[in-house]
Amino acid sequence: MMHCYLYLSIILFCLGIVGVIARRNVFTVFMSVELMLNAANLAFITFSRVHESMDGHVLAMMVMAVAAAEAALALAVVILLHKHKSKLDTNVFSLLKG
Amino acid sequence: MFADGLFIGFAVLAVLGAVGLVLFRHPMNGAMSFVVTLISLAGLYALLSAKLIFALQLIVYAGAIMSLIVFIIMFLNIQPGDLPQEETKLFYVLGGGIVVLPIGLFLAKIVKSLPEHSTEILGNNFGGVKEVGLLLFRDWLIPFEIVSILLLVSLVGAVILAGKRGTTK
Amino acid sequence: MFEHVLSVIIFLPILAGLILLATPASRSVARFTGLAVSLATLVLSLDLYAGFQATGHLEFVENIPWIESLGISYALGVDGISLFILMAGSVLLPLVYFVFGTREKGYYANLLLVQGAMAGAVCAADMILFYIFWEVMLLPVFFMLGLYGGPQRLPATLKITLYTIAGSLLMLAAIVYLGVSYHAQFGEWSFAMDKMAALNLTGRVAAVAFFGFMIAFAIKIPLFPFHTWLPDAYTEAPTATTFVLSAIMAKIGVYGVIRFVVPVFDLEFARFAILLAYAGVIGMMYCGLAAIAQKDFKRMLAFSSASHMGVIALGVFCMNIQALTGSIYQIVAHATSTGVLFLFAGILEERTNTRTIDDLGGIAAKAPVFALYFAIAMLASVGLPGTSGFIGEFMIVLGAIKFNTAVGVLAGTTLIIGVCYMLWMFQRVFFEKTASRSENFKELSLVEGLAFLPVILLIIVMGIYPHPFLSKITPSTALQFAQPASVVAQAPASNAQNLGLTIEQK
Amino acid sequence: MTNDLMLLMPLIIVGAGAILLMIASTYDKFTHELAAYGSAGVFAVAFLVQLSSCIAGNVAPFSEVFNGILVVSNFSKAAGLIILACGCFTALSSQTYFRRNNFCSPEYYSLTAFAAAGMLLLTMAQELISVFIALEIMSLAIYILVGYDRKNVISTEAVLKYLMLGAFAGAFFVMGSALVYGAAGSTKFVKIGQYLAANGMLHSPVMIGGAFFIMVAFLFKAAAFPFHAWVVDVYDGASVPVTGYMATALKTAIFAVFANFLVIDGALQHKWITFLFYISVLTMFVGNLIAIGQQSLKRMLAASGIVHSGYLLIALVAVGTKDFTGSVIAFYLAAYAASTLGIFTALSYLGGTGEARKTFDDFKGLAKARPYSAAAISIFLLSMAGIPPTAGFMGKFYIITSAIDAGQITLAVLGIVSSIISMWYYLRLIIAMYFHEASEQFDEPAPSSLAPVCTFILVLCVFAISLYPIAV
Amino acid sequence: MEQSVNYLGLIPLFPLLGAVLIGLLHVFTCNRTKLPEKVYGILACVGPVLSFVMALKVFVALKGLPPESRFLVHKAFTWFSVGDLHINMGFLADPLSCLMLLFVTFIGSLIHIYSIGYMGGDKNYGKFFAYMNLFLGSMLVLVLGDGPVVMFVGWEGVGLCSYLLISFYSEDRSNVLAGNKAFIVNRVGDLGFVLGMSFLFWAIGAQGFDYLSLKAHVNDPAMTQGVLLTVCLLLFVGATGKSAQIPLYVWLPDAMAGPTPVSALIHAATMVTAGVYMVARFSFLYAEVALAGSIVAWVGILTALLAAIFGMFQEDIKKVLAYSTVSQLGYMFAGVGVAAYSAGIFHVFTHAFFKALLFLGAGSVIYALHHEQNIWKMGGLKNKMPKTYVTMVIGALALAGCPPFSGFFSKDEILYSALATGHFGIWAVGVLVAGMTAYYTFRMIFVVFHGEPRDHHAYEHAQESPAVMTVPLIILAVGALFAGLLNLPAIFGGDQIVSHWLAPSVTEHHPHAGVFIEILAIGASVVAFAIGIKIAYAKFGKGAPEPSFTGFADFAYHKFYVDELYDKVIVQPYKAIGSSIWKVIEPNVTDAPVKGVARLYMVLGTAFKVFQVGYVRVYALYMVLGLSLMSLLLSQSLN
Repeated sequence: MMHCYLYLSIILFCLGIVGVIARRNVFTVFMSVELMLNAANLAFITFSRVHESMDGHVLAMMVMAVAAAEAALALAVVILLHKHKSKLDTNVFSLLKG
Repeated sequence: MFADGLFIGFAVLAVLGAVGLVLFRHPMNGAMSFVVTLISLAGLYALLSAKLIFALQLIVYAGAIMSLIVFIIMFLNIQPGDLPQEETKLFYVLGGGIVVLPIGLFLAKIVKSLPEHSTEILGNNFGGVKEVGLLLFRDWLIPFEIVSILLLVSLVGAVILAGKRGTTK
Repeated sequence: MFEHVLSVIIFLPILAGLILLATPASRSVARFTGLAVSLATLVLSLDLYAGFQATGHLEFVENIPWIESLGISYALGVDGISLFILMAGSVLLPLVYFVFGTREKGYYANLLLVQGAMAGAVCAADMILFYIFWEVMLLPVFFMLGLYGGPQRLPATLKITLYTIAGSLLMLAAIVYLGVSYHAQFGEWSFAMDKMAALNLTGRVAAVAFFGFMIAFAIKIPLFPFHTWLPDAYTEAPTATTFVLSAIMAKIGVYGVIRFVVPVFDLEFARFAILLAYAGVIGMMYCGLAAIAQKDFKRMLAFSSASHMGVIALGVFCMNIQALTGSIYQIVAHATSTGVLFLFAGILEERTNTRTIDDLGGIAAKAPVFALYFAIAMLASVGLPGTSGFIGEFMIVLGAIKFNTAVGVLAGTTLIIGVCYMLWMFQRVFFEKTASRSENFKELSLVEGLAFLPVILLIIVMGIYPHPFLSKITPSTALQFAQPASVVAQAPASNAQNLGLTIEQK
Repeated sequence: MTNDLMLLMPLIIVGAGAILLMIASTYDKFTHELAAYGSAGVFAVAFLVQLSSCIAGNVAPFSEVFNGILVVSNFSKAAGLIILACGCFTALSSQTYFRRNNFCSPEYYSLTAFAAAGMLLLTMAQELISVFIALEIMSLAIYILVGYDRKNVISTEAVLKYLMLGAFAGAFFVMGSALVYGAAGSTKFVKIGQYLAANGMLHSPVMIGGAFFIMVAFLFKAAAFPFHAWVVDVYDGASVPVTGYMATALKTAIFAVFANFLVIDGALQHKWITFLFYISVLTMFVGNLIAIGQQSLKRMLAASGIVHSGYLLIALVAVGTKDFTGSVIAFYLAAYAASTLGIFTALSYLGGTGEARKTFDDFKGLAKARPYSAAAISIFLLSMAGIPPTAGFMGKFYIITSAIDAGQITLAVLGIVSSIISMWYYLRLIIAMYFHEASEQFDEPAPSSLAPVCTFILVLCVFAISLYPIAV
Repeated sequence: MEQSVNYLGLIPLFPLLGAVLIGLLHVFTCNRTKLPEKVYGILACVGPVLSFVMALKVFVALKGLPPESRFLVHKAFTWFSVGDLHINMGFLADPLSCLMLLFVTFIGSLIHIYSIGYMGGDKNYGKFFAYMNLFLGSMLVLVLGDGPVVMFVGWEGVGLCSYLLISFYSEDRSNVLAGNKAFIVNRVGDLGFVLGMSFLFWAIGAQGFDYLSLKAHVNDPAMTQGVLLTVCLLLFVGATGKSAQIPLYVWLPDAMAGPTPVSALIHAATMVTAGVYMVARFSFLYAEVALAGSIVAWVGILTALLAAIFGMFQEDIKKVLAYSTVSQLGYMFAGVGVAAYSAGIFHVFTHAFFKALLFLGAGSVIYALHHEQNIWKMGGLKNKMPKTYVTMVIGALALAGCPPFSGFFSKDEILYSALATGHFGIWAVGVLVAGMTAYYTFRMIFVVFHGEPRDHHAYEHAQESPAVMTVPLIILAVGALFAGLLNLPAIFGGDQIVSHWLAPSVTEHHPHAGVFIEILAIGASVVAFAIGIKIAYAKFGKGAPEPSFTGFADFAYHKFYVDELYDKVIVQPYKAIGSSIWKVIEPNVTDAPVKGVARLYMVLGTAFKVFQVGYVRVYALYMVLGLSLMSLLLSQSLN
């Protein structure tokens, strides 16, 4: 059964990666990253159950906290982006290149 | 068996939600779809005897973080024109899937190498608030403390980046 | 004679140069400082020379541990080989301050820096220290060339700098390889040059390290076909830089070969010596032939210098004492003759505002002393007996014949090739009818004439009575050929071989 | 416990300083100039405390603090010293920079201190989630600093790129931690080491995968190929002092933790040698190739930062897991930090309003107008290029020595080749400064004397560090 | 065996010091107030005269020794000493060098005195005497050197002086070019000398690299026939350069074209004989390998022939003499080549007198005609310049080999030796050349002095030269008349003083071929002389117009186009190679890799900017691609 949980985690993780590289919408990209973190959390909890140690739970909590902090910052950046260009397209922001 | 059934249900929902997140054009739809995933994950946590995390996932993630995201989406009052024109989205998603495939297979391979282990729900206080709390404040004090700094930083950051204050004094 | 005389010789100019750079000194102050410091260095060097015992080993040794964990130390010393290169620098460099009186502060400061660095490279007895000075001496050249060079200076600057640095970085890898091999074979870290001869190096990596050294030195010398930076750099550089490059810095390349390659890589060296000798000979002929096609006298002298460096390098590759001693003697002879020639070229350029041979003519009639000096330096450069150029060239050809008849015969053609372009140039610049450009050519001033006189005399004295000089060189060169044999006797072959292999397999 | 706290004193000072600054900045009278002095003071005090503990308190090399989550070693102390010095210099040069660029507020300095706290934690952390949190503290603070100029779309773009890719890489880190946790049952380095010693690396694919994903995050932050692409844009978009801070302190922290992670077990390191070999080679060469084509100074320096990461990766490949001292890495980081920070400090007062001087051409003829600044920049560039007698040379020398000593001769030679390639773009600036005629006068005075003084001190550091002997 | 004396070194030192002194005086005064010419003149003559006095002392000292041990040595100092190579700055006086010494210093002194008058009024008066003194000093080093290396010093020294003297009037490009040519061609020979020395050293030089040691070790096993032949031929290459033999003779006629008859004389009478001296010096080597000697002899006699052919068609009076010099040098080599070293040296000796006489006479003529050198512009001068005419006829007779003039004896000795040693071909050619010599010599005499004046304007102004110039002519004429008597062969009742004197120095075996052969040789020479002079008289005796050359004559007039050939085959290709190296090879081959790397570098640098597209998504894609690749590799390694 543990395998199934982990496979699910992997699938979600990979979907998150696909979201990051395939989409241009800033929100979607950030949420995809969150998805990846959640996938990792699922792995944490699964392993925690396997090892029957609650360290994994603590770790997952920490990850959630980091995710929250990151989300807060990410949203601030999104607002900033929107202020500049009123666009949510990552490709619009390509002044720095070459 | 019941647990297996629940697992299948949650798993399917989680994957569908994630697929929705990746595919929906409008972020609001994506966010809603993502909430489904998060809630399903919460269910899975419960199945894995992580009671506290189950609760936190619902409250913090599905509740707080997602409502923040949704709030911002609403706040920005996104018009369809603001969204990127992603006509070739599906192509990119498929391409992305192909690119990611080796990573997924690699992960699957290493997971397969692990011995199978049952995930019966543990009856004792595993994953309960008290047990986790004790662990958190005894063994994991330092990370817990430094997370507070992290949150402080993000607070400051959000204020500075999104705030309306004048640039200098 | 005091204890740290070498350190003083090295750091006095460097400090003076840095102080000049860091302070808003005027030109004349800078010139005076440069002159004073270089004369002081000259006095110290003469003192050093007088006190030199010619034991063949390093003398005036200083050794202060620096990075003890790696056996790196601030170690200095001179033997008969390095002494003469050091002396060449000390004797020749004061001339520049006499000749060029109106340059900018940075010109003199950089000159001082390069003088110190070159002395350091020659005196260093530790490979890392050597490398540091070796690299440092390039920097002033870079700045002088870039700041005060001719109109096409930028490409020339880049070319010489990148080319030389490329070579020296490869050498750094080789140096480190030697140090690590020493650690592997003898269980202790050391980068001391004299200990490296004990190394037993075999295998592919050793060959690569050998070429690491060789390429670095070949670029500096410059040995065919690594000479392509030379014409541009020598031509575009301000005279003092060309002078420094040709008279001393190129010699440090040869010195490096003698110091590192010959004793340490004796096997590899013996294996590739014929190849290198051909490189030297071909370079001599190639550059000598190219010289005849030059319209610019400075570039012609540049090719001439490269041509002679080919012969000097050849002397090192011939692996016998006559050729090696000849090389070292020729190093000094060539330093004096070519150095003076380049300085004269600078004077010509400065006073006629042209570098084109065809624009000039009849200078001998206008400035007989200048012409006389030039002629003496030129004759030394073509190796006329009675001048310093002959002794070294003769011994090199002699040794080359012993080493390989074909190489020797080809090396002998330097007698002809050298004289062709030199006479051709001399004819056009100094003889014939006075050209308009040289109509008002000013004779050397009294101060200049007196400043050059010692060097001109040295050229002749070194040709007529070389014995005192040679007697200081030969013990060291003899030791070069004695060393490999004694090492073979000392190191248990099998043991060393095993250790040598381990480092390769790692 | 007191001993533990003593060892953590610099961290505590910096953290507390950051919070105090943050609070103080709510007062209107607390100008950002004051904040600059304050934060510089905080860094200086922390630096001195760290220095005194380095000199005096030669504690056992692996003295554990807080349940094995934090460990103070000589290596972490050295890295901490570098970070604190970088922080101090950044604060001082920022003061000068913001005299001319008008978008500062006191929180800026608070955030540099927060970032430094995160970095210090990173050097000491010996537990994966703590590493992650420290990483995020550092990163979040830096994200904010990068995007500090909110009015500037470039700056916002930089923060978008950095944040997005940083979070992406962070996700990999978390996944990797989860896998390691799954294999070893713990995220503490000690436990992981014990697990590896007992089971061996090869028998635990999960461990391999976990370590792999963790390293991805490190390589990302260190800007190694193929995770390097962000670095040029982000450095370009950030303001000069922030770029300097990122290029030095952040890199120091990352390599400290990277080294700490790699030396958990010999087998762990050994497993990755081949990978790191190729990554470091590609990093060096790709970095060089990017740097060659750049016209903008900051972008060139960013690309050269990639190259230097490559050199540091060589050191990681060559590092010995037994009796790990990290001296080579620390030395190289110090040398690199001194020279890079030096350039950015100089740029902070030479760049002009709104960083008007960006490209190589903008600095033409600087040597005539500002001889000392030009000389300082040249020295820094030569140090970065690895020309003796600068610290950069000694750093490179130690790295090559350790690589050859470890039998990585090919890697050493490739490193050398790379530094040959890199010579051109360093010399290019020197050539522009010295050998070209000035197109402008550079006559505006330095806004304050702090940055010039820092530059001067850093020049001294460049030479002083080179003389400091270490053991390979 | 040998006796050490400490004054040998002084002999070359006097003129050398004189050269330095005069040179410095000249250099420091030439552009300011000039010193009076007398100062230079006196200073210049002191050195040669002192040397001559010392030479006499040497001669006396040698004379006082028993013939087998007539060696005086003087080791001044260790010159250089590395490994086995020990070279002393040492001097050796033996009968051979003593003979050379005497005539070099004697003629040298005479020339110096003559020059005081001849060079009067020249603005570079001091410079000239500095060169002359330097030349004499170098020549003396060459003669006195105790080993090949010291000889080489003088060898190159005279080469340098010849360069300086030829290009003395350096404002005229052709003079400088002639100087360059002389130096460079000599250098080609010197290469042979150096290589020869090197081979010699590695064979037997380790025990001492001076003549006496070398002679003692000439039979060492290391000295195989091959080495001997190599060494001899290489040294002979050196000799061909210095002594203007085929193929390196081309410089000498050009050198004569130079402006100073005095310097021309130096070349003709003294310097060019150095090659002969050198071969004689190394007679102990040539004696060991017959083939080398034959080659030397053949090269010599062919040169004699070639030069004689050229000489028959020249119109420049000095060129005629120049080719006659080359031709006579050919005789000398033929002599030393057939191992008749004393005969060769004796010819050197006599040749010095009559050639000096002819040159000075020609100089006198040229001087009188205001630097007209073309014989077809002269004519009928015998009435105007009787002293010059008489002395020149004496010289011409000596040159042509008319008995009993000096040239007859020495030349006959050579031809006789050739015949006696069985070199019939050489003898035959030699006789032919003797006839040709008579022809061209008297062609010159007749055209210049007989017949009607061709250029009346010049003729009107011509007058006999002053006494400072005619007196040396007379002295030399006496020498040309009687010098031959010094080595009068037995058949004429003499006892070959010179040959006996030289015997200890040279390794030769006197052939005794019998009286018949001797008479045959003498007879043939005389007949050849008679025929030659007869034809000359027939053609030019009563005046003749300037001929126009056709066919072979034209070919010979243009010296077989050898100069042009050399120019096409050697000089132009050399320059072409030089400029193609500089213009083609250097940029496109040698420097191409460097440029290529630089270009590749810049191209790559620009190309890599493309990857920095600026889209954050693409950067993420790079990461994922890298990760995928690594994942694939890791998956592989897991199995």
